[in-house]
Amino acid sequence: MQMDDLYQEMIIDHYKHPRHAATLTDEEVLVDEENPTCGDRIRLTATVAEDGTVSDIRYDANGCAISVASASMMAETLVGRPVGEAREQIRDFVELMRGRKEIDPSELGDLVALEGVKNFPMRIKCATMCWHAVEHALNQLATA
Amino acid sequence: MQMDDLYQEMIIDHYKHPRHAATLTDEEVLVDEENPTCGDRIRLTATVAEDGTVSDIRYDANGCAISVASASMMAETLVGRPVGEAREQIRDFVELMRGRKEIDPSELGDLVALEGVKNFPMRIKCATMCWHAVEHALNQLATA
Amino acid sequence: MTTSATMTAPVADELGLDMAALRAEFPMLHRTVHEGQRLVYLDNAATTQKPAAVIDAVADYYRTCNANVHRALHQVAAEATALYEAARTDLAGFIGAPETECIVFTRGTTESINLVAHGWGDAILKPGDEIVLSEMEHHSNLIPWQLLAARTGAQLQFIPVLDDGTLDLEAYRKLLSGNVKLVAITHMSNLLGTINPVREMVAEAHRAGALVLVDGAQSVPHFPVNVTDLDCDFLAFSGHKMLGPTGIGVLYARRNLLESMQPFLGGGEMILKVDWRSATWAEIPHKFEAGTPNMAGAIGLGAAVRWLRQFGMDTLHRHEAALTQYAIERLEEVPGLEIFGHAPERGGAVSFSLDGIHPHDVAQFVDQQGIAIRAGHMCVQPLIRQLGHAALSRASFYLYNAEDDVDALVAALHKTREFFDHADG
Amino acid sequence: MTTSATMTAPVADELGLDMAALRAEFPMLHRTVHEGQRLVYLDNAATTQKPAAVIDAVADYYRTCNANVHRALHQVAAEATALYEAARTDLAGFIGAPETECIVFTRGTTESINLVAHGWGDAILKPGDEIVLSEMEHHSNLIPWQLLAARTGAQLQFIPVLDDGTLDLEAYRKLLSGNVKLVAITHMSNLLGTINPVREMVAEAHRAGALVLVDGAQSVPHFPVNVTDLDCDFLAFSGHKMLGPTGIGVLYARRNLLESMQPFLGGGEMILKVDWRSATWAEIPHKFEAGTPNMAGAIGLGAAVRWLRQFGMDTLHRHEAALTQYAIERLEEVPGLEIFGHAPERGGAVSFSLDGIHPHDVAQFVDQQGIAIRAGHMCVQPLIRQLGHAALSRASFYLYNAEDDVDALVAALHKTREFFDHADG
Ligand SMILES: Cc1ncc(COP(=O)(O)O)c(C=O)c1O
Ligand SMILES: Cc1ncc(COP(=O)(O)O)c(C=O)c1O
Repeated sequence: MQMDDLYQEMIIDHYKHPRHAATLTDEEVLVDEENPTCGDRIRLTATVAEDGTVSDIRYDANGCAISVASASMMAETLVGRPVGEAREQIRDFVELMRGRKEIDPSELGDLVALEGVKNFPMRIKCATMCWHAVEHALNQLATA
Repeated sequence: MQMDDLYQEMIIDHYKHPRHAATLTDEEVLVDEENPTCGDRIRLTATVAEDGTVSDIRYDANGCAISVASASMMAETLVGRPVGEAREQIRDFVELMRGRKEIDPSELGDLVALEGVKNFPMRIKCATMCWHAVEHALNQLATA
Repeated sequence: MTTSATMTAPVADELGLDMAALRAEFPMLHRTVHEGQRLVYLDNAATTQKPAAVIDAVADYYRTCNANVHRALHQVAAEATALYEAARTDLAGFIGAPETECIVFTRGTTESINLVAHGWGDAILKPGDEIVLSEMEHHSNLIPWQLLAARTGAQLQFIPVLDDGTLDLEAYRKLLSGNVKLVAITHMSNLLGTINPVREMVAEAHRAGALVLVDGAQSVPHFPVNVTDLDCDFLAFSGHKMLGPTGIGVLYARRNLLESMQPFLGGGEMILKVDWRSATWAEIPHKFEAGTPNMAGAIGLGAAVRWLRQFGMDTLHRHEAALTQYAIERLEEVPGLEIFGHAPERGGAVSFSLDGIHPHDVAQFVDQQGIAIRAGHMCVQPLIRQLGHAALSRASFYLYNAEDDVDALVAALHKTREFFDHADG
Repeated sequence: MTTSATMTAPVADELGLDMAALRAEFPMLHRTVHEGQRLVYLDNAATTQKPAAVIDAVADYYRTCNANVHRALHQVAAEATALYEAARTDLAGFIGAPETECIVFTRGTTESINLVAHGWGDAILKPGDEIVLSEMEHHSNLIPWQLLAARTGAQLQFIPVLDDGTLDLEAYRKLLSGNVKLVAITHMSNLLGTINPVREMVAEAHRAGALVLVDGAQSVPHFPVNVTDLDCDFLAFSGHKMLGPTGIGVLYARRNLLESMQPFLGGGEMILKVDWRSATWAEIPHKFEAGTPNMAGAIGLGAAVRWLRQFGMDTLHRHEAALTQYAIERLEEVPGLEIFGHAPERGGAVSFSLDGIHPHDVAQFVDQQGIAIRAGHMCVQPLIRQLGHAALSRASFYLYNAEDDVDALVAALHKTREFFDHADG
């Protein structure tokens, strides 16, 4: 089995113990995104502190191992960062998945475990959906 | 050139000197049939005498050598015959063209020249159109 | 690779099918995936593989008599036309159509159904008229009617699916007491495998004055289907699901319906006489085949049908039924595996969930072991949601599958189970 | 057979085309007709022959990675999807489309145009709106608009054809002062050979607030066509007329149009979310590709486009232009032969009449000498009638034709002339 490429230990760990996962009330939910094609769904909320850092991300994710693990790593990566940096990180990750950008593995942290996804075109959406969701949430907070 | 099969002398003769051809007034015309796909057109009139024989067929045919020759031979074959026999002849000829019937060449008379048409599927309609037209004319006369 | 086929194929043996010889005719079954593993192809409900006879029929057409049909009288065009029309005759024979002219070539089931929705539905349906579908319809037999309903004001009604995966026929009878103009029903569910009692349903619909369209996408490829026996008004199916080329399918309809229906696509060869602002239509079936048709596709499908006939559709059905039975028994050994669809009459499409593992992860894992199965909503989103899921996994069989394929799948599913149960970060 | 090609091909030589080598790649050009005669194929406007590269691309797809695209995540499906989408990219590049998503795969030009008539026209047109066509439109760019006009109450207006076979552009400008919503115009006439000044016509239509659909069935295969340069809103063309497989074609449209248009066919894979009575649509281009597409067709068309690129469309155009010039000169030697279409800008479709001999007899006679030409109304009935005929004969060229083909045709026409002049009963 060559699945290690895709289902690295790190991914399974995040899938089984998703960080920042939560049960959200309807009022809390900022974005609710779904990929009906595969049934992945994420409901997400985020807060930006006075100083412009992402102070909180919580989500309720339903989907395959890749999508849940990606949400978990996403939250871990972005919480605590200045919004501008978070946005950059989102863009970089999406470009990485699309194979349009190389990133030094040392800069990726845990995210390095998701790099293999880019070799499975049908799964790229699984990994990127939560990143798009959080971007939409940040957009909403910015215009609110 | 293996065209003799299709364009026999007899056919060219009828094509160049179509028997029973005429210029018809609009009032005379009993049937006006057209195959817009190839531009063949026939305007035709027929008369059945008191004794039930086909006493006259005249037509104005516009089309390829096969279609004009076929009209000429058709008129020559049918004029003078009892209607029932004429109908039978029409049916036989159409079946012959479709390859669904064998007819003893000696019974065909001049029509034998058209037998080769059945080997050219795209041309069968050229040969049969005027026969359908005269059949429709006979139908009209019967119900009139 | 193919030798493994001979190891476990008792059903095939009984039916006199030589699996090794049969598989040898399918080039795709000789390719390997993921570093030399035999391809175990179990996604046949999506599309089937092609025997060399079909691949060659297509290539030979291009090599020896490619020309535009019906339009020219030169020699090659005459040959191409003869082959194209012979394919139509083959297809008519295959489904027991009373007349060759009742066979319209389309791109596939989807276009066939859309053709009926436009050519028949737009002219006939009025606000308040009803179309009866079932809850197990593929999107291709659902969306065209939603769009038609939006255009005409007609209403859609749905026959419920019972717990065992069969249709609620009582409810169907009640629905028929409404103002029903059309029943559009799948012959076999691509999700649940259920084979619906279409013959009886047609009779009841006719008594209620409704026409019946049968979605034969999963039936015509897998068991004997005879339109004269079913007495259905329309039958739609796809070539690519029955060993044929892609881009070709069939709409069968009764002669009087085809004659009274409006054309769907306008263009070359569907006309009789054209003026600047009006036109009249060619005879059926040409009225419905606007533009240059998929000649190679039709000819390839004719070859597929002739190839299938050497076995007989009944043999194919018995082989698949036995294999499906075997598959269900073996799959139920896998811990946490649930099968959806337990109709007494069912075909070889087996959908399942694996407790706690997303179908995409399941499919990906077994793929890595050389096994191609499907995961997703299988184009029946509303039913899958109703079953409490967003996606399922599905294995589906064809003539060239045997017990060894099922064994491989079951072994791979066990491994998947273990990986997700034991792996932990 | 092919050696004769090297005898008279000065134009090809000049362009650096090795006709013998080129023809060697086309299996059909090696078959014989009517007892061993070389096939002289001059019916390319109807459909072209296929190089081995295209035939093999289709067969290889079936042999090595046949699977349903987009639907499954197993290895073979991933490969099939990658090839299918790569073909889309090839096609986008070929016509200079700004984005790959603007390429919709259809069965051919006819379906592409019908798609626009339904997906765009039904939603937009109101009674009194006008659609401007020309008098040289193929039925496929005429009937869909007649049907749309009947559905919506829109009016059709026609740009007249002048004596030399060009469009009356003054009349066009006047028509544009009306309430015109769409101009649907052929890039090159399949009857007269005329190449229309589409770029200028698009600019004028846009100034008048109308969109423009270009029927590229006879242009995209024969000379460089760039949608960005033309600035057209829609472009339709067929694969089978440009070395590609049957059953595949393209609709190009601007992104904003595709996004705002209604779907045409409903079914699998064109949806995002489906409920029992409503649905939302997938992203473009998938919104317009309902059901299983013609995968092998698209992949084969991609191969055709790559094959054409090795010569360059400009070379192809120059070769055909020179050959057409030669053909016209030689044909005019035949007594009683009249050519229709004398536009200064014209492509390689040459229609003619032979005084006193019906076109069907002409085509049949030359066919018997191994030469495939077309006879009939060429799907432009109203124009042919206006020219005072019911049918004409037509020779049409492609890259693999050369002077020897024209010489053969001219010799055969002389023989035909003699036969009908001298034969007498
Ligand atoms: C100018 C023109 N438009 C449209 C078509 C229709 O193309 P198709 O039959 O491939 O749909 C043709 C060819 O037949 C054509 O020559
Ligand atoms: C039951 C059923 N109906 C319709 C279809 C649609 O067939 P196609 O995609 O070939 O048009 C399918 C297959 O996808 C099917 O399984």
